[in-house]
Amino acid sequence: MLENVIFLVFGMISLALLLNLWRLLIGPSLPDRILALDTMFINSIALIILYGLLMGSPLYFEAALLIAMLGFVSTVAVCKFLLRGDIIE
Amino acid sequence: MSHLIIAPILLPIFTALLIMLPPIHYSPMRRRWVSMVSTVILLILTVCLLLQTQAEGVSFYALGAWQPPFGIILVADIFSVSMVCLTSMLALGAICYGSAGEDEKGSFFHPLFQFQLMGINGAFLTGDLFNLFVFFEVLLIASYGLLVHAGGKNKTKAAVHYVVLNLAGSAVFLFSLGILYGTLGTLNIADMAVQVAKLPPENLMLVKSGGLLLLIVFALKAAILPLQFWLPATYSAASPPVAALFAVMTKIGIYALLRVYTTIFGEQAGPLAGMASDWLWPLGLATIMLGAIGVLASQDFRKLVANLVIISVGTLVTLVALQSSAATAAVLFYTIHSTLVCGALFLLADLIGAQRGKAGDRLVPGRRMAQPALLGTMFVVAAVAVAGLPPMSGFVGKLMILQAAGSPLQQVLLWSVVLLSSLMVLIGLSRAGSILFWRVSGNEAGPERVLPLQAFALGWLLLAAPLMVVFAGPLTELSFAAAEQMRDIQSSIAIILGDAATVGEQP
Amino acid sequence: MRVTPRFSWLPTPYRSVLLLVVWLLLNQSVAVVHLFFGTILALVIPLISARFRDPQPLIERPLLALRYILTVFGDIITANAQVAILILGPQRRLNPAFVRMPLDLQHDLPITILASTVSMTPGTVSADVYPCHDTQPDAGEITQRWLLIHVLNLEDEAELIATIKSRYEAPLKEIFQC
Amino acid sequence: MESLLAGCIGFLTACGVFLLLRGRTFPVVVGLTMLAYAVNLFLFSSGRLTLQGAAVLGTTDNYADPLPQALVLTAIVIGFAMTAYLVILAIRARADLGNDHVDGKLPGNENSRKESR
Amino acid sequence: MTLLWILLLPLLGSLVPVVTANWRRSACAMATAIPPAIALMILLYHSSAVFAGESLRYTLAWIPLLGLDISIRLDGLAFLFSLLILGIGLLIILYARYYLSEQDSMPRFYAYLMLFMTAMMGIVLSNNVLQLWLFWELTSISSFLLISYWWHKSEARRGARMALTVTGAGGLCLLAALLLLGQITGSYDLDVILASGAVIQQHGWYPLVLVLFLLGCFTKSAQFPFHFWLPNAMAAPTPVSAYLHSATMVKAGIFLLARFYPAMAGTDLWFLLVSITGLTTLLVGAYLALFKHDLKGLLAYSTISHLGLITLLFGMGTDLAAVAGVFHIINHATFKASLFMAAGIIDHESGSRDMRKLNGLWHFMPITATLAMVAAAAMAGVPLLNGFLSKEMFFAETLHQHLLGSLSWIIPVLATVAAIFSVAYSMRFIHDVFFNGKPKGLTKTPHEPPRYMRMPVEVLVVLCILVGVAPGYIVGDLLYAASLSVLGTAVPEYSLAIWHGLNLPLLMSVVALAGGALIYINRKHLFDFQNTLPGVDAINTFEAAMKMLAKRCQQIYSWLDNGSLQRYLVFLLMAIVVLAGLPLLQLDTLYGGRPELPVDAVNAAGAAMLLISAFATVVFHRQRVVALLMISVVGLMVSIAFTRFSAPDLALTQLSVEVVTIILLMLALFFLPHKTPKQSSPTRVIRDISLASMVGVVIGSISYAIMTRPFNTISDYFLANAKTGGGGTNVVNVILVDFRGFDTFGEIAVLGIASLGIFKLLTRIPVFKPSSDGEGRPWALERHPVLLATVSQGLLPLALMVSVFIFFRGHNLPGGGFIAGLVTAVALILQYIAHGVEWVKSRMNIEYQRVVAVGLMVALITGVASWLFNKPFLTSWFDYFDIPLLGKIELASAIAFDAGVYITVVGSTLLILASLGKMTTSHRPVHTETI
Amino acid sequence: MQNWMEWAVAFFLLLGGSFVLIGSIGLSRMPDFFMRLHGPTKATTLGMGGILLGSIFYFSLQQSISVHELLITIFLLITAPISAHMLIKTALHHQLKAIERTRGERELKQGQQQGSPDTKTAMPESKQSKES
Ligand code: NA
Ligand code: NA
Repeated sequence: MLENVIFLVFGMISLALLLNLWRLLIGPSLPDRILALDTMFINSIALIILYGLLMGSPLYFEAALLIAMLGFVSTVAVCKFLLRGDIIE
Repeated sequence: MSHLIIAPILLPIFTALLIMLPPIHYSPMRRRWVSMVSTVILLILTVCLLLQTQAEGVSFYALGAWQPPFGIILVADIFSVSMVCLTSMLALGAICYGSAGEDEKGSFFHPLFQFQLMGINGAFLTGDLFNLFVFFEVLLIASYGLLVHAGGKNKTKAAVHYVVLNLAGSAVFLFSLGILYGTLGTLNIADMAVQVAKLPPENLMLVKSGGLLLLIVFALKAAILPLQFWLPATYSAASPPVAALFAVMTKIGIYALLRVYTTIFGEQAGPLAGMASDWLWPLGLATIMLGAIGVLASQDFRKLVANLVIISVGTLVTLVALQSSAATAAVLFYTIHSTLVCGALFLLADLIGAQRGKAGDRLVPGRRMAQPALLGTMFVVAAVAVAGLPPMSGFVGKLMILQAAGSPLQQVLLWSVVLLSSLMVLIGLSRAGSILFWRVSGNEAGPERVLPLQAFALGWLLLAAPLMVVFAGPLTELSFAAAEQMRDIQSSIAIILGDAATVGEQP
Repeated sequence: MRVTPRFSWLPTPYRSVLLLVVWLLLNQSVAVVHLFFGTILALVIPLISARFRDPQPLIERPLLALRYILTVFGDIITANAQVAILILGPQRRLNPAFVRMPLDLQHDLPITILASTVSMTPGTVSADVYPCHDTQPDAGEITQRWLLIHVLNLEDEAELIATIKSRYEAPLKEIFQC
Repeated sequence: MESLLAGCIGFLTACGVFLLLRGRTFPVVVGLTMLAYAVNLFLFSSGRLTLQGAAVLGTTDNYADPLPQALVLTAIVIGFAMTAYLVILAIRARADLGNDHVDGKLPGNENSRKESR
Repeated sequence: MTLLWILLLPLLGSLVPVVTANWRRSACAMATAIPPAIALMILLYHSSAVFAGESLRYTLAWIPLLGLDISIRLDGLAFLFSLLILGIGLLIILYARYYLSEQDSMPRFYAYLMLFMTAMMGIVLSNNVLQLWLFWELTSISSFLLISYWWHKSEARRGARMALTVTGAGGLCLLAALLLLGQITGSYDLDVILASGAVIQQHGWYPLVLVLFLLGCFTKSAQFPFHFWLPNAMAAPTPVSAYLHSATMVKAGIFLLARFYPAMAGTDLWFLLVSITGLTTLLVGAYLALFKHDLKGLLAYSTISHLGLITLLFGMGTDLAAVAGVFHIINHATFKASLFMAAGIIDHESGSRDMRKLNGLWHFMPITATLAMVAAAAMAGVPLLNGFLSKEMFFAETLHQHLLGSLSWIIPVLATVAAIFSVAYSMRFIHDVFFNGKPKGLTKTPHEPPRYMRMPVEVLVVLCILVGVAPGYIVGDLLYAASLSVLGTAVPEYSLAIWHGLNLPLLMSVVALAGGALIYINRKHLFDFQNTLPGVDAINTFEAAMKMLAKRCQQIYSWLDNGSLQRYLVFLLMAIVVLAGLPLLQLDTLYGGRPELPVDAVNAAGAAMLLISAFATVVFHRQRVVALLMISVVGLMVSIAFTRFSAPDLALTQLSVEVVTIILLMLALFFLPHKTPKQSSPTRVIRDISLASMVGVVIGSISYAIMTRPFNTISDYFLANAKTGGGGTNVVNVILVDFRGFDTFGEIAVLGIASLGIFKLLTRIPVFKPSSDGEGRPWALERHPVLLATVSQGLLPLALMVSVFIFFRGHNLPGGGFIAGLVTAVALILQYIAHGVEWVKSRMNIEYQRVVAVGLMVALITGVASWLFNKPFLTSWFDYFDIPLLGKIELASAIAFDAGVYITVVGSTLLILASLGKMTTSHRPVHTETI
Repeated sequence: MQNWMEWAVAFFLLLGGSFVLIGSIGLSRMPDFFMRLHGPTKATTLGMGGILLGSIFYFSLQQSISVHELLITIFLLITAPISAHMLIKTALHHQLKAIERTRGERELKQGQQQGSPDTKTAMPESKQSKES
């Protein structure tokens, strides 16, 4: 049963990712696209955690943690870029 | 155990780091002296290594004590060690020249220079194909840094081309490595030679495309037609000592070609044996001709010298394509000769340019030089050598090249191309020399003088031209010994992988 | 309100505890080795990173803080349920709005926590805190700061502001004693 | 799965190559980055594909080939260093040469026109 | 050994003037003359042996592998030429001492001259053809230096370049010929080659070898149609002309004809090529000489003509003709050298060489005039002078050949015609200069030269007379010995008598003298006729040809290389398609038999996202920010793919690198345009798309072919030994820090070097700060949003904790120094983003380049430490320790190495990003004393 | 016990998955940027929480206790509001239009006396009014 549930959730998250990508593609504005990318980052955490579940391996946890950390930094950097141009000033 | 083999890699990086750290990095003089002294030590060590290799034959150094084919190894044979030796000789000249003031025109000259040496020596010594990639990257990134040394629009412009092309080249290298690993399952060059011999027929063509991709990579590094276009702009834009050092960079591509296509795809490779020659032969000849055309077309002396480098590349590639001991020996001798002389020419171009004031090294009438006798003598020596005329080293090289041609068809093609290009070089150089030294407008010489260190550097490199003739006997013996050793794949494999490793059926 | 820590070798005690917890979580173990190294790291890292910390009000009421966290957690869950309904429901019924809320808090850390809390809780996202330091040359002089909030579905502005103030801002004032 | 991945690698390569052939430095950088992704996947795939086989001893009995992974790691780092250099070089070239064309000059008919910025 | 000294002494002699440069002129000249004088004495010491028909040999191994040894052979021919070279050379040294003015650098002249003498001696003494070629080319070079001695004169420069080009080209042909000869005969030894005449002439390559060989000879000896360089070489100082262009260098070609006579001569082809060339040259030279107003020009064409004569003699292929040729070599050298020197004296003492100005010099310099007249008479073939004797022999030989069959009579007729012109120009030389009225427009009053300047001429003229009067006594032995070595076998009967009775050759001489006089008297008509012919100015034609060559080369070059990177890349990519694609065509099927893994929906969705985002990156590439966001997705998906295919380390690294790259690109974009203008033409786009697709197809196909093939790899060894040999369970990490730690060492070096290079690039960069974004929107005023600033401060310790964790667990689980380093760096970069450079710098003032150096040093020292245990670089060490309470703890050298990696990564990343960020602040990199 | 845990895992995973999906649906179907922002910041965070809890239970069920997923949750809780904040600031700076009926937007544009920097640069006329 659990495997089926996992696959179902996989499907949900894949769908979510596709929706994010859709938003990323159509925009219309840059903040929209950044938001979409940020969401994709977070949703891929879910994806990786699920992979970990599927493989029964905790080896993928760091990847998820890193996405959480780095996704945030890149979102912030892009926003800063749009706000100030100069990210490091 | 002897760590001499790895010294040419570790000493430069140690020096580079030393120069970057206190207390050395505070004063320019300290940086210079550390760099120069280290290069002298490097030269001594490499000469020792050469003597050792000549005496004891092929040896290898297993990094981390992991035996081949599993770990990375460095391989010292006469050929590779000679190249390392050549590099340190060239480097000593370049670094002395740079220490006469050029080094202070930008940051990190000496560290980058030493890093570059590390990369070059690593590329020559490594016996592992992926490690070769790594060292290629080391020497490339250092060369990127050195290329823009002292700044200027031309440098930036040339650097963009150089960097982009080489990045694309690195990608191709990795594709190729993927293919070769994916089919041969190993990265050690000797082991690859063993695996190629046992290749199942359905993998042959895959390995072939992988092997030919390597050809592209090395052709780009070596500047073989049609991948040579980056060279003239890059070499002529670079700061003089950097350009001088770059004289050996193309030779790394040639060396890699030789190494890969005589070892991995050597005689034992069955259907794949000598697969690159069909491409290298015509391309090499065409490269020579294009270089010669470039020599005549050049409007400034550095461009001219850069095109001389292209000619030397074409010549070497043609020799690589010949795949014979005589040709391989000629490669070594001619490489040593052309590298040192072209390096000297780049330095000379700078000195000439400096004394000619505004005209610089452009081939137009210019100011009277302050030291025409000194520079003129050096020019004649270098020009005679590079044109392959006696009594300088070039003619011995030329004899070796011409004698290396095997079949009558090869003879006709190689000879006519080599001799014709020689003539064009002669015309180009006599034109350049007569304009630079004799077409004088105005009588006032400028205040620029050749500094002692610069004169030493140039003399050091140029001395090779006569000395290589005087000692041509032992040097040709060295070259032939290196060639025999390199082409004796069986023995090398036995030494590296143990006697158990056999290389398929012998032709 | 207190800004300077009690012990100079332990600039941020709660953070050190948090770091130790993080270390144990990372290692998924409470073995002596991990406790030992975790403690060392939890002591050393704050000392290293103390330079990268502007003076902030310190937590004076840890228990209250814990209660605050629990409250917020609960709110997050309800908030999500509400938002999910709003998202899935017909959009025509939504009444989005920008709301400006005057802040009683003056210091960066509490304001940050408040803004984050607002963002995490029912139908609101903190848009901006203004005026900012950059436009006010002397940050200490700021008397009144505002929080700009975007509300997904606003029913009553005054009630919203009152809720935020009582539910979140007041406890924060209490926790930090500012 | 192999065909899918091979297709992706091919497509990424094609996209990278197309961008590499653009005339401005920035798209070229993006193209090289894309090409690097393709290269990394390619090199990785030379060790064949393995599911549930992370090369950590004791976690499985069907390990993915660790060697290409190590190679790709090296390639990633080197690629990063190289890309970083190129990016900065692009800035330098723009500053030195006044435009961001890879040849340092705007092609023919654009010479007169000012670069839009 | 003494033979070697004959060669070495002139070489040493070329150093003497350099050493004695500061001595008085006479002393310098004297010192310079000493080595060749000694050489001459050594030579003469060997004369008895040589005249007895011996060939003296000396060999010194030099480059045995190339067949090039120092090998000397002194036989009659070599002796003859050595005598000329050294003897006339000594006279020239003396002459030049007076000829050169105070302004001319005499040491330089002497050095070049002695170098040239060495080269000539080398040619004539060689017993190894490669050695011969070596010296052959050296004559070209030294003559270039000598002709261009007065380099400030344009005609000197041009003349020198022309001579070098023509003789250089010939030299290359000669080289080819000699190498081929070596291959045919199996040796480069002259003895062997000369003894293999039959083999050579029967070999299929003989025609080719002969043509190449003759090209070498003819260019050097100024044979038609390569004669044009010689008159232009007259821009050289007259001693040079006298020495090189009459007595020695131009004779080198002739020497070669003589030297290889046994091996190459005797065939119809030889006759045809050599004699016809010689005959043509003889005629053309003689005819043109008459019309030259320049004294040296006249002599130059005369030389061409006489060289043609000698060539013709060797071409005829009879033994007697060869003897005559050898004899004429001697005679021509003596009278022509003296004539040139006389011309030099005239020029030197009257300031002109123009025969239209020079008239009636007899009154001013009677002695010189007498000498010149005697020499000119010898040149004209007047009896009792040496020229007469050899010319008689020449006429006789022209009558004795039947090679043109029934048309053989043409040769003596044309020879007579040439002789007529020879007489005519000789008369002109005498009459027009020394008589014919008074000088016109000379700048100074002519007078006799200094005593010793005239002496060389006197010596040579005396020789002319002596040989003419008593040939057998003076040159009999020499001629015999030389002829013997030319012919190789027996020398035919010949007579050196002055009087052979009334015969056809004598008649021809009489006709020549009479006809010459007639022509000279009626020269006005001939001059008028000649003036109607279009003049060909060789030097300008040559220069124009060279210019045209350069221009053509430039055209070809710029056609090939338009300086466009895109073109270079197209070549590169096409190479990929061709070289990697062609072998694939020979593959029956890509599929290699390994069963494929199943595709599930999630993978399909992932692949779709990868493809869509990659495509979107391309589509949006002109909106750079959007492209950046798109490629982030590509990177994310690639990381996820790595996760999916069991490579967690890769996923971690790819992710962290990608984020850093994105930040970097964002930083960069501030200084670059945000939009790319539309530029590519549709055809260009289509070309690029097709090229890109081809590359993609090739790469994709290969990838598929590889993935589906069964596989054996060395990786099993790593899996088996990671724990036992490397002390870690994360095999990838153990490979990185241990099995292939050297790669990692190189990799961090690359990173470190890159950061240095970047710092360098940013040094003194012209700063410009766009005041608005791409849409013209001004930047927001708030620099550091409060919320971000506050949170980022809190995240730093958290991130540090995580990076410590990742660092330590790397050896056994995914992670490691590199990723840990990037996490630390990103956390610090976040501080830069949230607070700015000023804020960070006031809290952490570290020079990152030093951090980089320290990191690399740590790695290096860790590696070198294994030397202490007599292990190779980077040999790892690990052990487990039981510590009370804490339990079993592993310590490994790999951790120290990884620490080096960590430090380097942090330092490099911060150096790169922070330097770039600092560009807009007052902390931007400027080059200072301390790097 | 096992069974109970499995149910819990399934529940949390499904809960999390649904919230993640809902958040993304919100992102794709909301009419303006400001409203799109709500989904991802909140729903996704909770969704992640759910999945991470599921993971915790799952691994605890498999081996020993596994709680490190909590870290990710903590991290997201800290960073998500900041990301949202930065995004909305950017949107305001870019003068993105909210849908017509958004209340307070007009006041937002008019009442800049307190001087939010982003809205201020967006409206030069308000700057003038401040100066006058
Ligand atoms: Na006259
Ligand atoms: Na900045």
